[in-house]
Amino acid sequence: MDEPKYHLAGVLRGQGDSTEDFDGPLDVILLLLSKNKIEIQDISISSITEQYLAYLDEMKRMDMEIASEFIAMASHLMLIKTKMLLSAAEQEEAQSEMELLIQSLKDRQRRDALEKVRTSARFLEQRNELGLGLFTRGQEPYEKDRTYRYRHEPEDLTRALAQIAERAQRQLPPPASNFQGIVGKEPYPVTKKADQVLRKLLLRGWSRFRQLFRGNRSRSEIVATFLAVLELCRTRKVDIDGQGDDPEIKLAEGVEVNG
Amino acid sequence: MDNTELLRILEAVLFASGDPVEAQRLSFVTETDVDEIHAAMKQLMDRYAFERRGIRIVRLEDSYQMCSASDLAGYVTRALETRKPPKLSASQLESLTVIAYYQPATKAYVETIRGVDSSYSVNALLNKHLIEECGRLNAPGRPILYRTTPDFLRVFGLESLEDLPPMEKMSFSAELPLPETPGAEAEITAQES
Amino acid sequence: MDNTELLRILEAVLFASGDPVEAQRLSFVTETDVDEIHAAMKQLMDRYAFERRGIRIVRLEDSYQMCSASDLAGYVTRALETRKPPKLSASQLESLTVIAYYQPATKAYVETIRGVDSSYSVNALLNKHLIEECGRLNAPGRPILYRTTPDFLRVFGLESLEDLPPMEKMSFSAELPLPETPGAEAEITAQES
Repeated sequence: MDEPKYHLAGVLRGQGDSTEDFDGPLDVILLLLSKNKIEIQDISISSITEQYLAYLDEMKRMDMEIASEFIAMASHLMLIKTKMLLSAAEQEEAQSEMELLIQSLKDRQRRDALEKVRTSARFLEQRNELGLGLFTRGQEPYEKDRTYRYRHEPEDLTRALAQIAERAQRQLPPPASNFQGIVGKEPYPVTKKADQVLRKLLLRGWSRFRQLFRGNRSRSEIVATFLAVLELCRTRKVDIDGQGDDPEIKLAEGVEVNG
Repeated sequence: MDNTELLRILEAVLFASGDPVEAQRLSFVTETDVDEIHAAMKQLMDRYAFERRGIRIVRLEDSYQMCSASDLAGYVTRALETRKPPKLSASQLESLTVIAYYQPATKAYVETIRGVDSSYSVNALLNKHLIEECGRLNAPGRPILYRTTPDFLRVFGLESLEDLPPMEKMSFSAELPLPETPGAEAEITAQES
Repeated sequence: MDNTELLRILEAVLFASGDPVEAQRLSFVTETDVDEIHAAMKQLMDRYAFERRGIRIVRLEDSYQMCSASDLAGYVTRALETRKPPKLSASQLESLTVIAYYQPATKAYVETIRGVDSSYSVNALLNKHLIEECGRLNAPGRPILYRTTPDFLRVFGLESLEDLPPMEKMSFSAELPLPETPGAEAEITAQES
């Protein structure tokens, strides 16, 4: 005769389409876990089976009536434990039943927490009746106290004087060497740059504004590119579409690049 | 500073502030020990209650706030042409309860316990200043953590989060005494100290 | 309605309102004659005054308003001011220094010495009560003259302006064209005060 196959999920649902009937046994397992400070996730089948059976023994010893679902749960725990020791296929089955058990425990725990929350919510609702009648008021305008309360050293004054003197020294006109590289021969003629920009646009028909500056190696080249875009706008060779600092630059209709 | 003067100052400051004022701040302003501030505030609250004044003072954790007596709410709303704030919906109340008990808590946590999407109710609670952000959880996505505000305590007639009945032992036969009567207040304070 | 209850209601309504409330409105809300309202308010105001409360009630025409006692304004301000006032910035310190050494001095003079616009810093110093106006210079536009205040001495721990550290070796003092000689300025102030 084939060994009877119990699937936990099947049994849980077998009892009148509801897992409620198993609340008792699940509560016992949760209790045992919390006693040993074990997370549901870390549950070990052999130790929980052992503890569960011990718990049932204790109930028996105290002559308490044990409901059938407690017995059913015991046999399931033992079954899972047994399967864990058998072939790979059986182990896999046991594993998935284990996961179902864990899921049931979690659901049970969540339901339990929600129930408690709802009870507490009813308590708060009652208190709310009282609290809602307490009216508060806004802040009364008050005169600002502008007394300066920090302390300074007299030396702060001499330091400030030194600062002023130093700045006065620096007021001389800067030497011409400072301007080298800023004012000089323009290495990037705007017309040439405009041509390059148009060629870039011709490839795809449009470009992001910032993309046009990609590869620019110096400040003066960036300036030239910018001037080129302005010039192309003025002569209606390109259109600007969009706002912000990175609009789309589009080739105006009918524009062709020479050469 | 003599006691009468201290009580006057506390009264003036609480009145002018409108919002809850921390005992620490009252202590700084009056240059008085924090313990003495709490004692003086207790005295003031008792006096208000004993004289059945139209104003009362509530304690919210370590802060104090002045408000109108709740039994006069009807007159106040009529005079100011306002309404009592509406009661919370069942789902807002549920989300608020989860956050109150498990704080700091994420929205995901609220949803785990409630089993339903809670974005709407969490936002509503934020808008009503019953909860506030308090940092982020050190977990993937760094979700926002929420906690209850002093307004929450006031609106639910609680002096402190410790006044929330313990969850497991919750039973409605043993209700918290409402801090409306002076006797009851004394009892609560006695338990706390 | 009995008198005690009426007083409670008036107290609650005035408290919650913040703004002045017309006697007419109080009468409507409490369904009490306006004359009785005025009588009750008088009673409440007297009680507040007699008990030297931190809150007082003022009558404005036919309205009543609750406010904090004016003699406690200092405490209230300290309690409500949450932001730390800013310290002197470098440019404020510079302008203050110029005024301290060359007082009485105009804003234009400060700007000549510092070489930068100083309107903002001079205003900030006025707001902080570290400088004050002291007449006008007898020159086109009659610009305002400024001098340091006793607060300035206190902040820098000086007993008098003679305790200012000497400013010898300041190279710019000789170079800069001074718009007026200090002697002339002093003369003008003396004439005006």
